[in-house]
Amino acid sequence: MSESGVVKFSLLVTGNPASSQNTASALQFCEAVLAAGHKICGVFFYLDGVLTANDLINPASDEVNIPDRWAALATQYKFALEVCVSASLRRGIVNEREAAQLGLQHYNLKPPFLLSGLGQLAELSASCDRLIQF
Amino acid sequence: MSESGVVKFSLLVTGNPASSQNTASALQFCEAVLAAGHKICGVFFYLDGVLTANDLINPASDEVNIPDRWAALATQYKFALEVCVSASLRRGIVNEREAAQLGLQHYNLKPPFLLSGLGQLAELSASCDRLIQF
Amino acid sequence: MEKKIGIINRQAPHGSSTAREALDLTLAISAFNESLSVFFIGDGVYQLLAKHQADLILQKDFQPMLQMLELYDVENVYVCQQSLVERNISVDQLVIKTTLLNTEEINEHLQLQHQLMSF
Amino acid sequence: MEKKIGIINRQAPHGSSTAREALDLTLAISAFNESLSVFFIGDGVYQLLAKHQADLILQKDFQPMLQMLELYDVENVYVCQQSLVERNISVDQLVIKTTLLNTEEINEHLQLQHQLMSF
Amino acid sequence: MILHTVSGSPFNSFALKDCVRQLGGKDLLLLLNDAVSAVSATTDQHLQLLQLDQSKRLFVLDVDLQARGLKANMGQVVSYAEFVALSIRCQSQLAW
Amino acid sequence: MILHTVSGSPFNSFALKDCVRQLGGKDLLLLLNDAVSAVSATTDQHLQLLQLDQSKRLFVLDVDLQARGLKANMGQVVSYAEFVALSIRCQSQLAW
Repeated sequence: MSESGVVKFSLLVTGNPASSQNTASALQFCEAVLAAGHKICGVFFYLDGVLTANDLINPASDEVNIPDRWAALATQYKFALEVCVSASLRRGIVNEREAAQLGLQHYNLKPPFLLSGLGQLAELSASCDRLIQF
Repeated sequence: MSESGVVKFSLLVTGNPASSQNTASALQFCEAVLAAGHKICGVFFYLDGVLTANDLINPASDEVNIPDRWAALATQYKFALEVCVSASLRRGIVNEREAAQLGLQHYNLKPPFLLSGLGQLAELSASCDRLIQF
Repeated sequence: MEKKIGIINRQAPHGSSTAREALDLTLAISAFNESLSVFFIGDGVYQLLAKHQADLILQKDFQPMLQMLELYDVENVYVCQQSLVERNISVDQLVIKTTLLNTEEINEHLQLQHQLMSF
Repeated sequence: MEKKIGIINRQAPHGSSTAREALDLTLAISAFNESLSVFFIGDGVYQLLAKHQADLILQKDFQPMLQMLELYDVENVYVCQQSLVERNISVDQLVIKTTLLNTEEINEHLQLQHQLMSF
Repeated sequence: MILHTVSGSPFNSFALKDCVRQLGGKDLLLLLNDAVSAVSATTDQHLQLLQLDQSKRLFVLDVDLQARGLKANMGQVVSYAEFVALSIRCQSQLAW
Repeated sequence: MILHTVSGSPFNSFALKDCVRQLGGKDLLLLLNDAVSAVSATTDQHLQLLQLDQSKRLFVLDVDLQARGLKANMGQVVSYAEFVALSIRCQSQLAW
């Protein structure tokens, strides 16, 4: 940890945002990290966590839009939302480039989420002081 | 049940096809129903089961494509794959019409899956001899 | 004759969306079928415990919608007594009027249903 | 100094994709980190039980990929002895060479890790 | 008569425990998916499962055992075709 | 020192049981999401939780209790801010 007392966190998120509280918990933890003056290196979405990056999610108006909240927080605090590409393809989350390669007409990756390899998780793990999993 | 001995089944499927065996089990049950000469009235997808209708799903080549298998079976045996619309919107599954209404550029409902209301489940429940849930 | 349908709620609220979406389903089906019975067993009884504040954890507070069961004429609402006791919950902490049944009585009611849906 | 990472596998294979995707992750991370320890505890030990035929249930048979752990120089593979006993599994039924540890020894190894990932 | 189906592992979820507690005197129990391990190991529900087996009311899905390399120490091992037949024999099904 | 986090209901999943069995002598336990019910009822892990509480190693997330209308009979009720502090105090975290 740095001498300034600022702790660098990376998060690993594995829950389905529509059917599990897990992803919302990770978001609330992230907000608390930032409110305490610490730093988020990045968030890696794996397993059903990658479903958070689906841009076509439209919850009812009286429900919290968890992907929107992630996108806003990451933009404000300038950290990356990394989404495992192989877990994503399996679950129907593709960006424009993947769609073109697969011959798909449509794509649905929500900005600023990024499709990444698992090497990116290794990097987030290496660069942080604390890795927290939800 | 009919005098011919043919039994009419409706299925309720609630599992995520990418992360749970549930949807595959339902498919194998369906195949066994049809192999035995019985009838499928229709399959209703609810909760994470609606994710089966995501047309952008691209499993690796050595994995079974469960949505493709459902689509083929339903086409061959002429039964409906009904997908609950409110569960779908929450999970980012939309058809062309919903996309237009929501101002979305992209849509991802896989044919021949259909977005339906829960009334359709009530109808499938009323018209079958056996409702089986996975 | 209309089929008797039993809907069984077994999951705690908020940790997963199952409880909330099962209630949506129950209310929707009630418009088509007047022979519904709704059961709360196991962790499902937590759905009925008063004073939820689900907005604190970014989840939808669907507890007020439980009142709709009565409005929609869903009268057969059964709660497992043993599940309440195990969870240290008393009947007066529940948000809706229900019928308390023991495990055996619940089984008898389940046997009467033509179809069951479980969440 | 490279961080020591512990990956804990707790889930039975095939009923959920967790086991398979955790193995993908382990193999991928091993290319970047040479201080991995992999633990199989609870239902996770079922992943190592020989003779899977996952194709019968339309799932991917990832068991052959377990051999890659050795190939990728992941040498610290630990299995919970108590979990094996509870599940009526003997060591010679496992598909890869592992180190058997009791609960306390597993805890000691977990304490040595700088980071843990649990699946 | 109800066909109860349990799919979660008995070492990971309370589905089997809750199901066995709620099972009626004539109901059938079918184990599938991860739940099939309940007949290859000794679970907390071992005695109840033995009793069910003795009254020929315990069933286990064959492919789910084979997929996991497991052997059944009790219960009747059935195929999907027999699962369909069981679901016709019972009035309703309850998925745990 | 490990911060163990459990999120599944103690009446629905074996996460709490498995975690408590694996917990080291100085490790901390934080209950969140559906797992918070473990401190409002008497679970199979009641005695171990009491011991953890006595050594000030049992924590429960406040908003998860409030969201469910539950009250804690043991454990220190903490906020997300305190959860962050706990995760800094411990070397690593293990999610069950």
